[in-house]
Amino acid sequence: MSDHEPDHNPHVAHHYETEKQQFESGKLGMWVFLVTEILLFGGLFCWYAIYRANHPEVFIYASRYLDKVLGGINTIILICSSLTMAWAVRAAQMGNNKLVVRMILVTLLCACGFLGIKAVEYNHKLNAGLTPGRHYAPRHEEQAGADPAVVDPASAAGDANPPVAPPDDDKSLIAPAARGPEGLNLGEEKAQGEQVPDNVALFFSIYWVMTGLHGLHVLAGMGVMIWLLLRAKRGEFGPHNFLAVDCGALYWHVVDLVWIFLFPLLYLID
Amino acid sequence: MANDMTGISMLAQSDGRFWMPDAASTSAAEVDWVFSFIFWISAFFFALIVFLMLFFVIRYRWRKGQETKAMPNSNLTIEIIWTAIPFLVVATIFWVAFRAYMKLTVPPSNAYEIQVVGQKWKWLFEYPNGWVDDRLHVPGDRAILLTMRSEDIIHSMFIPAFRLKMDVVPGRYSKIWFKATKNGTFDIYCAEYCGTGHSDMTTQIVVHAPGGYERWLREASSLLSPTLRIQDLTDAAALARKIKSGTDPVSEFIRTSLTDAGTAGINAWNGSSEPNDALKALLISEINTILKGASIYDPERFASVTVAAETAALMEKNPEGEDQVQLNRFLLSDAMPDFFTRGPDMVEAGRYIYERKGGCASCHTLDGNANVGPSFLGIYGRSRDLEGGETITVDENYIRQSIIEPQAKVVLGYKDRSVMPTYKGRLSDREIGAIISFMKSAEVTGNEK
Amino acid sequence: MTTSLPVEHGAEPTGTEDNYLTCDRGIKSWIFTLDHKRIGVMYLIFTMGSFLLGGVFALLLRTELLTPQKTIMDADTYNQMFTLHGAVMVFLFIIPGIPAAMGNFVLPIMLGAKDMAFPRLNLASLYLYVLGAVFAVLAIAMGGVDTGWTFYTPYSTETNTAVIPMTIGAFILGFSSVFTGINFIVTVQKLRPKGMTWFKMPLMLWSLYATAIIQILATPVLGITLLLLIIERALGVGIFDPALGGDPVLYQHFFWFYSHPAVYIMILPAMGIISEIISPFSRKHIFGYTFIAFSSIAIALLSFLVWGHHMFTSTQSPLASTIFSALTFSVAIPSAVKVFNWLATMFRGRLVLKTPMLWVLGFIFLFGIGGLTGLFLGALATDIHVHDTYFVVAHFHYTMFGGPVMAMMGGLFYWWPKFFGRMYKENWGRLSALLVFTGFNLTFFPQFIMGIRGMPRRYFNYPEKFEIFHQLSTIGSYVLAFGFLVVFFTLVHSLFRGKKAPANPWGSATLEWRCPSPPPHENFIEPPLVTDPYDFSILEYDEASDCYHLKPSAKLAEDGEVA
Amino acid sequence: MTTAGSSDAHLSHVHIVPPKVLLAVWGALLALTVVTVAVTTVDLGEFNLVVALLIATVKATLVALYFMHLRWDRPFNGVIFLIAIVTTFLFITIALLDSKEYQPTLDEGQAPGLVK
Repeated sequence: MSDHEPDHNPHVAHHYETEKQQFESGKLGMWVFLVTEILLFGGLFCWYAIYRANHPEVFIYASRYLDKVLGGINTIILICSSLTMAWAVRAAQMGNNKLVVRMILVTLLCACGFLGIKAVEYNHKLNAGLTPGRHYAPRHEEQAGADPAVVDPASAAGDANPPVAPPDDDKSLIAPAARGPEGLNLGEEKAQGEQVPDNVALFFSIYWVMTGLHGLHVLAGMGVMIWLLLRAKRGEFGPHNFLAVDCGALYWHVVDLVWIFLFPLLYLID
Repeated sequence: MANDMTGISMLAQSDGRFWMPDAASTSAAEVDWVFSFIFWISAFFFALIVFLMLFFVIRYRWRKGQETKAMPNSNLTIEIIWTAIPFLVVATIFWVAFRAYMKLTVPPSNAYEIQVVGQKWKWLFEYPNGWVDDRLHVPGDRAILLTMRSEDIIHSMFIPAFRLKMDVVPGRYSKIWFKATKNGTFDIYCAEYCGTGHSDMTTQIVVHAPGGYERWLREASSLLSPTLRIQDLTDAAALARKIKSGTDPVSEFIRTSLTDAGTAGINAWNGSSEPNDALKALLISEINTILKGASIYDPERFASVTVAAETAALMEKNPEGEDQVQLNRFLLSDAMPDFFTRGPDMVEAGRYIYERKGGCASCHTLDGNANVGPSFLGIYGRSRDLEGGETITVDENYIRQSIIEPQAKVVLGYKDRSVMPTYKGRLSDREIGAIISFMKSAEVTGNEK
Repeated sequence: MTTSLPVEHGAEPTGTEDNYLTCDRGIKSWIFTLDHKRIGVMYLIFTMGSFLLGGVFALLLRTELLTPQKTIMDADTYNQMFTLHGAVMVFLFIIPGIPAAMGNFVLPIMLGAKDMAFPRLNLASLYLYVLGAVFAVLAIAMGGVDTGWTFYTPYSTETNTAVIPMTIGAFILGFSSVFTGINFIVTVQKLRPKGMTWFKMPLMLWSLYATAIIQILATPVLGITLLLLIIERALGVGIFDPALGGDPVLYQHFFWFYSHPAVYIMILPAMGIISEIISPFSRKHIFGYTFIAFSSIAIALLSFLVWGHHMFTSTQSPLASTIFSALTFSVAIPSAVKVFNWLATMFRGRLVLKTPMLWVLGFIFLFGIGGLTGLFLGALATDIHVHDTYFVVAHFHYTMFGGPVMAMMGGLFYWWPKFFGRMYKENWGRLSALLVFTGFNLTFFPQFIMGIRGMPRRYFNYPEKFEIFHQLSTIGSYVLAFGFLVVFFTLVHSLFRGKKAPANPWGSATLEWRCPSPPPHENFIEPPLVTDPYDFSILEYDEASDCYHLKPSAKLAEDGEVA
Repeated sequence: MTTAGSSDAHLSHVHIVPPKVLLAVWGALLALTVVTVAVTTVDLGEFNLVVALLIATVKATLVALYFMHLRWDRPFNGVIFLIAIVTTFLFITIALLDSKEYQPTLDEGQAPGLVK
């Protein structure tokens, strides 16, 4: 689009004066964009903070249904991917496009591994009925048995006897006498005699939404990396032209940063 | 419109105030004071700004050949001054408003508590004795605490004359308090947008003169009560005579059941003059004591009395509580017809619940037009298709179930409309019975088109 | 740098070379343009289209309110109408209006840059704007939305209207706004040419920079809020649903954390425009430059601390309400400082009462009322009474209309010659400003009275005692609409019949007036000399071309300095 | 190697992180992850959360300083990053404060049948 003047540096767009100006603008722009990402997740962390402060028992009870080992492995995977991504930047700065390709490939592999493990976790949660909000219908204590008459036909199709949280259509049966803002979940005594706190579903809402949004960011990051990979294959990066790798890496590190907080906040509670 | 009204005076309110409406509570005076305080400060600054602006426009208007007069481009002193002055002004305003707010917010410990329920699109007020009404009645001589909750979404209780507003949020209680300073009727609005009927979610607050509130509450809450009220007496003299000198077993039973005060009162009466109010009240109280006691039925005692079918039917059910009282009243009425009415008018009571206490009218019309819920016109006894394919006849059982479990059997086509909350625990069996009576009445069943 | 055409500073461009409008032709050259000016013009067209749409909704609303009962529509339609009026005006018109439309056009030129830092991102923000608008239109087509523009839960999660498309639209528009903000920040930070120090920047740039800070920090929270609302509605996660242990008031915290600062996204650039116009039309240097500049930044930062003043009656805790009330008042101070400095700028000036200046005077009057009535709303005791009444409606129209719209119109008339190279009929412009001013006051002043007397907002049926005020207000809205019709005809007429505009018709000293009207593709034929943006002594009037030029002496001094 | 636009190889704005530093940070991050998990086996009551957050913050700082080059970058980029975090904190703190304050008013006896 721009007509370069004869002696204009080909790496510099027409409206920049110098390579440095262009590089720093790009970097600054990326950082400002990362600010918006942090605030986006900030809203979710606010959600988390408020409900954890108000219902700590829910978090203590429900977090044990998350698999610490899988979460830990994922943390390590992401840390490794951060390393390789930082290394890719180094390689790009030195113009070693082959190394860039290799490093990004490893990072991509890590991302795939992360999502693969996430998929295993999600699948387990789905099967166990540990789904968010009003879809919450845990199945791990099916034998506890609830009054079948309370179940409405729609949700009964999916799950025979949800013992903890009656589905929403039940509300009219119980409404005025129910348990208040904690909703209608009548923390029933479990067979083993352990008290299940009210509103366990809240934890899983938070879990799904936070990890879900994080997962979407991982996917987006993978898209960016594929684009970088193709460019590196063409040998495009060098000491004068590594801004794209640098910015891609910054984004990936933020994805890592979010997970660094998510892991202890969700998995390591009790 | 009165023809002598002109200009601004036409826009003023009936009491001559221009800005704030009628002030009828202790907090209104506080708020109005803060309002005027801010108003005059703002008016001053606004006048200053506009005056300067217009003055400059005229004084320094551009004319050919005139140059701008030299002047510095900034001046730290003046900047500090006009930063500091607004700071002081707003700090004062904050403080004044904060103090008034604290008085508004912290209720006195001895406040009289009334529960408020907001629901689409109706306010319901629950009085300490359990009576529920759609208008807020309060005694004028004491602090009132409203404890509010919502049945569905967020509403907001707004009483302009009291300068009060507080959201009513599902899942939590919100509270406001006030002490009225004027007797009369004032508007209540819903100030938080709540859908189709938002602007119809209005009612009134009635501030009673001393004693008036208690009287009103007694009257209102006896609407469905099977006990006897003064106005139920159709022939007080005949009743008194019967008790004083009747020879039938029922009269004798009553005479022997009288309290000492009752016996004394009856004996003091000359037996022929029209009973005065004191005697009437005494009679009512004595009879009510009997009504509230155990069943007065005894085959021997009622041997010569023709027991009505209605009475017999109720007796079959082995009634308890208020129905037991009602049974006693039926029995007494059978024994002494024409002296007092047989009980509250269930159709009228049903209408009251339909319009006010239950708030049915905001969703169910009587004119055949479907609103959020089906119209009640002609619905009783008709068969309706339900969501899910079933067909059902609208009978007493169905009506009762629909009130207690509204989602159990929804009429076809009403699934996606606004959802009716359950009335379980909010309406007594007797009240539901009244609604059914109302729906069975000629007015509501219509003349079968 | 290389030398380009040997044109004298300030010399009248020959008028033969291509400008940004003519350098490329065809629809594709617009759709794929990376030129900030073209993107600005397209934004201008779209935002004005949205303004028209929102205005039509407003007229329908006002007509409905002519009588206390049903007039022309039923309650549900009315509810959708005010929701759409609010959503369209806020998300599609005012928020992008000044920054994205005008800011896009003038920011790089005022700075002396060739373009925005990220032209592609700029274009992407326009695309997102259009996509967001498409979703909004989709929501209208799917039967509208009736939640109010605030989408308060739980109503928004249980109503049967098209909430999801509308919130997706607002979500996307948020991203559009973020992209604009990123561009503004980086452009101002990094693309300043030689000599353009922070304190030589025109005040418009300070306000746009402050605006961008808010866009960056607040908009993502709106994004996550709307996302959560969509998830809540679609999946029932329970975050805002009390029946599942959620908290509907939390939604309000989330929403106002964005939407209160958003108010300043609207007003800050407007204040920038006022500073830009008031100085040249007083023929005098702006007074208290640094205070105006820093008050913009102060407003931007303070705006994040006051969101809870929308929630005094929401069952927010009295403690939080008190803190928020105190902080709210702090925002009044920088705003007051600005107004005083503007007045001081006029003091002993030579006021030229041309159209842009009339809009500015209107702004000061209306924003004065808007700002001062804000005191009643920030104060705890009085807010309880007037919250959610017509008083609030009148207040925010005085600030949101009396502020940004008046300023935007002022800016439009001020920069119109620069945008399109044509002069409009001065008297028509003045008439339009007068009509809009009169109509606006007639529309909204009665609403203060109603509101104080207790008329709640968003009421379809209203008590008869308010009828006279509603009728006055409705009549006012028709006058207002007529005023805008005059604006429209004045400007469109100028495009076809207007006199050709000189480079600097008003005698302003900011850089955008040094390049030809309309500017060429890369804004400047050669790098402009950066001077004090409000020093008019370096200009001289040339009667022959009806244009202001740099004085040769100024030129020489600067040349000497540069050399 | 690809062509570089300019023959001048020295670019002031480029800082290449040495491999040793990268590996050291990586090692520290892994070690801290192990510590985080290990700490949960010790019951510190309320402090478990504090410790977990502290370790996470240290990890995040390491990533930001070294992997994200903030240590060598323009300070302004770090400042905006901090502003983002401060704003997030502000938001969470005030919202939390309010939520804690109104907790006691939450409705224990009645749950409205909020039915979709």
